[in-house]
Amino acid sequence: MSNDSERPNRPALSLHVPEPPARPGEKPDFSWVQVPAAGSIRRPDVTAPAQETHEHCYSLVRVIDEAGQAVGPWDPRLSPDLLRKMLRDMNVVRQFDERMFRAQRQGKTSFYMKSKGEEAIAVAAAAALDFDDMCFPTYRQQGLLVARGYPLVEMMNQIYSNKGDKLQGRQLPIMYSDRKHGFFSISGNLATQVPQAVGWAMASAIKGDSRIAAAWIGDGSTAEGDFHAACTFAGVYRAPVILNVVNNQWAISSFSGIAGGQLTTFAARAIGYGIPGLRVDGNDPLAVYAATQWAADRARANLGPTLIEMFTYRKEGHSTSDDPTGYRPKDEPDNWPLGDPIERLRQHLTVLGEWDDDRQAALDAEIDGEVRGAQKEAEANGVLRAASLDFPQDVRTMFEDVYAELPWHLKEQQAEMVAELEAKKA
Amino acid sequence: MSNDSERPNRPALSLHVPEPPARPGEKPDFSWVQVPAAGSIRRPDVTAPAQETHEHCYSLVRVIDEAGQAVGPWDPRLSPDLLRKMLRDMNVVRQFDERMFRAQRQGKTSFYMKSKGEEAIAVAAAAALDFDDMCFPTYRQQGLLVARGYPLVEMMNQIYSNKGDKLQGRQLPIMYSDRKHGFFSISGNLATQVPQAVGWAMASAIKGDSRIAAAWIGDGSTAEGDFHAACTFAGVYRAPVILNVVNNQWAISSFSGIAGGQLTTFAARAIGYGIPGLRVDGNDPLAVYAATQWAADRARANLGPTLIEMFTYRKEGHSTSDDPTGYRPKDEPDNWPLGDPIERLRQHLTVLGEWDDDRQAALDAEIDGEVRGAQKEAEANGVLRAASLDFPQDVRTMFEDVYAELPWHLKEQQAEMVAELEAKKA
Amino acid sequence: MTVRNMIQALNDAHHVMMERDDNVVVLGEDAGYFGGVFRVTEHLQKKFGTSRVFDAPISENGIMATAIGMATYGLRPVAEIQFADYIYPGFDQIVSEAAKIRYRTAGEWFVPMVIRSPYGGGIFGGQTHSQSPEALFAHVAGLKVVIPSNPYDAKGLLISAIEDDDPVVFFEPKRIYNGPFDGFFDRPVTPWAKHPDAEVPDGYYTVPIGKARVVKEGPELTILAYGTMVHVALAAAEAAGIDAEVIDLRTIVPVDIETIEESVKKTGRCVVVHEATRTSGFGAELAALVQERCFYHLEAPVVRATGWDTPYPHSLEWAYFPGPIRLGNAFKKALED
Amino acid sequence: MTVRNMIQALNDAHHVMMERDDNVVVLGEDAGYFGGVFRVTEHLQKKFGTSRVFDAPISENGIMATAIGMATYGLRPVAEIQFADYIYPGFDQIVSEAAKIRYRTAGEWFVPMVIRSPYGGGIFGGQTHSQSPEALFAHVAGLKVVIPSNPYDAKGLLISAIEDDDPVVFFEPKRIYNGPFDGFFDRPVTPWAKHPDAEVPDGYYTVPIGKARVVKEGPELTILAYGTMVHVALAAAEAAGIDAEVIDLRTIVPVDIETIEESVKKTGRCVVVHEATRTSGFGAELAALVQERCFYHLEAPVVRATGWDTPYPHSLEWAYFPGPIRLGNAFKKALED
Ligand SMILES: Cc1ncc(C[n+]2csc(CCOP(=O)(O)OP(=O)(O)O)c2C)c(N)n1
Ligand SMILES: Cc1ncc(C[n+]2csc(CCOP(=O)(O)OP(=O)(O)O)c2C)c(N)n1
Ligand SMILES: [Mg+2]
Ligand SMILES: [Mg+2]
Repeated sequence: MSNDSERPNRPALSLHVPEPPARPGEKPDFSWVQVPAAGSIRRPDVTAPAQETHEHCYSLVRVIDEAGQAVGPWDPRLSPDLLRKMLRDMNVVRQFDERMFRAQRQGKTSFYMKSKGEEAIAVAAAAALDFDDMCFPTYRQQGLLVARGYPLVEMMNQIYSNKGDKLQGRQLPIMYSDRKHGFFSISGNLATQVPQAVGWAMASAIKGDSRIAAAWIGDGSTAEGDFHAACTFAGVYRAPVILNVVNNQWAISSFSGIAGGQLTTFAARAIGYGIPGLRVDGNDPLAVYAATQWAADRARANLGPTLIEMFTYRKEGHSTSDDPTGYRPKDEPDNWPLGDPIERLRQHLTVLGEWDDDRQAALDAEIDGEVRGAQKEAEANGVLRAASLDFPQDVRTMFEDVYAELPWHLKEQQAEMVAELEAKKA
Repeated sequence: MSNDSERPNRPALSLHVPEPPARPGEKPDFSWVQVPAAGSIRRPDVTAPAQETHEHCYSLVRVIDEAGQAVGPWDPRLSPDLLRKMLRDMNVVRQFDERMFRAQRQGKTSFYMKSKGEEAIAVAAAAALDFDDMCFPTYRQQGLLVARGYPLVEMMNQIYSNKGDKLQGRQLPIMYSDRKHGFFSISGNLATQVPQAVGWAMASAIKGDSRIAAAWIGDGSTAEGDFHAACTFAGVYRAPVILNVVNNQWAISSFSGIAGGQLTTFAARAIGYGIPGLRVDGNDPLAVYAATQWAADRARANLGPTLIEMFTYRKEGHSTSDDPTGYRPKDEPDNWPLGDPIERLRQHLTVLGEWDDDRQAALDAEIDGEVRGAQKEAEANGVLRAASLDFPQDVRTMFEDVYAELPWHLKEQQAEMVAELEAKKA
Repeated sequence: MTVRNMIQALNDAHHVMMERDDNVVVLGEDAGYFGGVFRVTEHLQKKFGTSRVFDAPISENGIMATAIGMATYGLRPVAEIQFADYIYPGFDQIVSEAAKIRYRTAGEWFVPMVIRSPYGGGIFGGQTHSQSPEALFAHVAGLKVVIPSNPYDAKGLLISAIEDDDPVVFFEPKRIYNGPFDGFFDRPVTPWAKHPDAEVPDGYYTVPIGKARVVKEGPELTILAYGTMVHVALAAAEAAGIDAEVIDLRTIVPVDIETIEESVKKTGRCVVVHEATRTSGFGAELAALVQERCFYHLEAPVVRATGWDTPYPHSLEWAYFPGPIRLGNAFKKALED
Repeated sequence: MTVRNMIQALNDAHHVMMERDDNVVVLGEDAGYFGGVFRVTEHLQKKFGTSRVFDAPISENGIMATAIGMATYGLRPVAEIQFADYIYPGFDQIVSEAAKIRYRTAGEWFVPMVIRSPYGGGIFGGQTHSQSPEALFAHVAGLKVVIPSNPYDAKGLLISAIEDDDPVVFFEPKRIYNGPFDGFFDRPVTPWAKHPDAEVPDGYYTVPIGKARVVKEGPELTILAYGTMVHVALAAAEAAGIDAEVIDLRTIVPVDIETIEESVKKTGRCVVVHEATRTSGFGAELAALVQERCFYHLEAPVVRATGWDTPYPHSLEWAYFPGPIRLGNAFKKALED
């Protein structure tokens, strides 16, 4: 090693470290975001080869135009009822997030993560998938559970790790799991779920089943090796799976450029693997629906995986542990050029004559009641108490489910623990 | 889970497992290989953006045409002396491989790996790189060492793990390492060297050095997460590194389709990362040279990484432990449509009037003498003896270099071992 | 009953289980068409088809992850890692996922998968074809770790592992695939054919996970071993003229503490043997357990005879390997005082 | 001399070393502009520039691999893994590469890198923000493993680690970043300001790797601990009214065997404490070593007080955590007979 070697004819190198367009104190800058007109990109046949989606990897599938009209070949032509359900689900998610965020601030639990601005990505996908298609989510797709009708009170029980928590208080808040609702256990370890989804989809194919899988991963997490494994295996075995990259521009304090987002789109990763890719306006619920449906149709027809970049923006801090004003302009969220998914669907329904302010107000109130009611019910099961021996779960449960059956050493430890607790309480 | 769920309207899925075009007993089939005419693809300026190489990811950079002429914009216009050096180096590698393979068969060592048919990939790259550019090879780039003038006897000492082995007999044969010749220690763990090369290149940039790095990886190994990390980090930090994917069609018994090679080219991975990519006829030494030079020029100009797929064919078994007739047609190697790199360079030099059969015969004899001489010299240092306590190395060396200094427990173990050996010999 | 070496016995276990249970699938690098570099999965693809037996990309991470996904679906994947030395790229999926999914979902999902991998040294494989990383998995709650030492056990334990509803790391001592190597590298190895444990029943049978086997009874000293080292221990004890009790653990998690305790309480002396590096190896756990539970019966410290705390060197293979002399020294130490 | 908490002390170590040595560079997820989620690398980027302190993609594998590449070039990278629970994707590069490059090149290349990572529980982080995986690294020859328990040591040990020519895994017990938590979760934690070890010298100094510290002398019992558990051990011994000798190991590989032996030979009794799961944890190695070397001085078995063999549960955090009662029971056991 040396930089003093004799190389007079060679210029000095330097390291490039990507920087976001604006830091705190600077003016938000989204001039780099190209927004193609809604309806402007064609919709290939689902049987089309991967190459026919190359242009889709650099554009944006958009359906709802500035005037609130659904336009172009990707318009999924949904019934007003379904649109209203989606609007409702997104509103539930947003109110739920607000309340649980506040509950954490009130010391009722240890942690919370919102999905504000990204509600369409889960809710519209759930609408486009079959109920028994299997979802492998990250921590920002709580909308899947809401849309599939999982009880809010169950979600809250989990968040509070209380005695109603079906996960026995074992998981960090928001790491839901529910088999019946096709919602795979969220892992704290980023990206691990994506190749698992591929494996699940392969299993479905092996068994001649008809169910497909869908996975979600954040922009930042695409850098993990798991993402590469997922794309490789999904392509090679033509797994019936939808791989969603939720590009919300940030990974905690790192902007998407640290994951390679300044070099090309995340959808373009698909080109590298020879699988179809779509880049979608993630704040346009109809576009999300349409892209998911297209990918699902491909998967169901045994045509293999699709990679979808959901282009969106994380409106709030990463989690309750994070203050985003430390690394991005305070008003950056307000400047996101693709609007808010709830507002956009609301506008669309309004333009269709299927919605109005009164109905929205009524909905808001109804949801408020529901969420409050659920919270009350959940809190009756207890909230997290960080400095107490009055555990919500029997300590014996701590040793269960490590294995199907308790081996001797866990039995011994269980007995020790029971004794310890008795001593502690004494 | 179930395939008996009620989904009458959904067709049954099935798993796709890629199959090579021909298996043992079948006729070799390379009809899928598209061979564009030599000289047919343009050479972008090194400052061109990555997109300008998209077409290069699906074509093949080729320079030497069927008649042996160097044609087109990628012709590196090398001097006859350099061409002859490359021809010589490739011939040395081939003869060296033959001899060492035989030595393994004679029980003189435990293992060997040939690079037959792939000699140009290392030799021409070495010619195009500066001597002090740093190489992170796999086990099939022994040509780098040969081309950079590393003594054959040193290589053989390593292969024999004998008392002349500078690696103290610690490594499996062919896992060379030589810092002076810019040849990084080969790892048994596939793909690990590629992101390391990126890190080395980043360090060079951090220090304002001018040396660049080059890495090689097999087609099969691109599936490892390390490859993804390498491409991601190289792109993000614009690391001055060349990432070579040596697509020799096989990974032990698995054809390149198991790594995704039927979906698209390996060069196209570059598109997914937004970095320039080239697909190169790896059996055309001038094409390898030209592509390496282009990528090196980019790296030196602080323009970042290039991914190059070297399209070639593994003519022999994976290693001395492998018999390829178990999984591919016996005569597949003879049907490879892109010829043999040594023959092609020889033809080119002959067409130029710079080579003839007599010179080749003389060269062959000269190399034969050299390789034999080196072998004799190396064997004077001993060969691997698998069932002997008469170790080539002092057993005390076994405990050295685990750390810079021996901690107490290794000192104790060292003493124990010395005593053990004395007991054994007694 | 057929005489089988370990490879044949393991192959047979696959055949038996794939026939019995449609949900058993096999994947791994070179494991499909070719049947694996050690041929443990030979003929399976031909018999059961490519959608149940297939080659995988060279991504141990992807192999583990997709197998986990398959297992959560309801399959019972048997995934081969070509050499244990190459299991690390898949480590996160094993440790963070396979081992924890049952726990974190309170049993809603579980991962009935087997991770098979040839392991251990003795074949001049150098530092990346010789490792014994069992301790790394033993430390991870949620995994079971099984290591057979002979064809009979190999088949019976693999069948148990496939039927087990938890993830099982199944290490196959490659040095004894073809014969019970006893550490005397300078003598010819007897093939399995001459060994009673190569009498392998045809069809289905199990050897339970978590049960050790007393291979040889003896009053003087308890030797705890597994895999290749069982044979080395037997031979070394014989060579040293010690009437030892040799216990083949077969499973290291959960370890068969009863058999261990009973033996050590009888002999009062214990040597723990493994090929892996010593520091924080599984021998440490065994020594800790034995002294915790049999302290007042112990007449000497528990002694460890293991590989050294270095990578596995190529030319010095037989200096690294804990052979009869190292074991003999350990026996002597344990019998002192 | 300035009063510093552990975060400040660690941050200071970076400042000192980056000023002294141009080759020290820092990378990690959120470690650049933001200064790390625990702010250990705060202000460094501003001071030393983006090419010496930078954010990394979310790829622990890539972080390890590129840091290794940098180290072989001649830099001294300090790479942050955001939580120890996320180190596994980088496990292969650490175990197969960082740990072995010096050995396999016979010293031609070496890897002077530091892998820093917040570790351990006590912050209601659930199973993926609470783990203590030190034993997994202790088993890998070629790695050093360091775990500080206070600001003074944190700075001095980190400086030693950066200067060390071998790869050092440096685990920072996050529970004591802000104060010496003693396991009494129901009492307020005193901040570091009130603790003598928070008096941290300005500028350069080192605490040597491989040297333990006798935190408290005592004749009755030797307690071996590191990280958070040092404080818990002290408090638990006090609560139990035992005049114990408490040893803060500070480094677990290479462990300071002399200090351990000397103490146990004096007290004749030993309790080993860690937060990690018990089976095959580093406590097993300590118990094995102690009984091997001090057998004839031991009056009772070496007792382990550890986390349970389960993942770290969220709501039952204080039932998992080896707190004063568990330790007290262990002390009692070790003092029996
Ligand atoms: C393997 C792993 N590494 C690091 C972390 C810590 N971490 C949690 S969330 C996060 C950022 C993820 O960003 P992104 O993937 O973009 O998802 P988003 O939060 O934006 O939805 C990080 C680094 C983790 N949980 N797992
Ligand atoms: C991490 C890891 N996994 C598996 C192996 C076993 N292995 C050695 S070479 C090889 C095939 C590599 O194929 P490819 O990358 O195409 O390189 P080639 O041998 O064709 O040059 C395999 C699977 C290994 N050495 N390392
Ligand atoms: Mg994000
Ligand atoms: Mg290959």
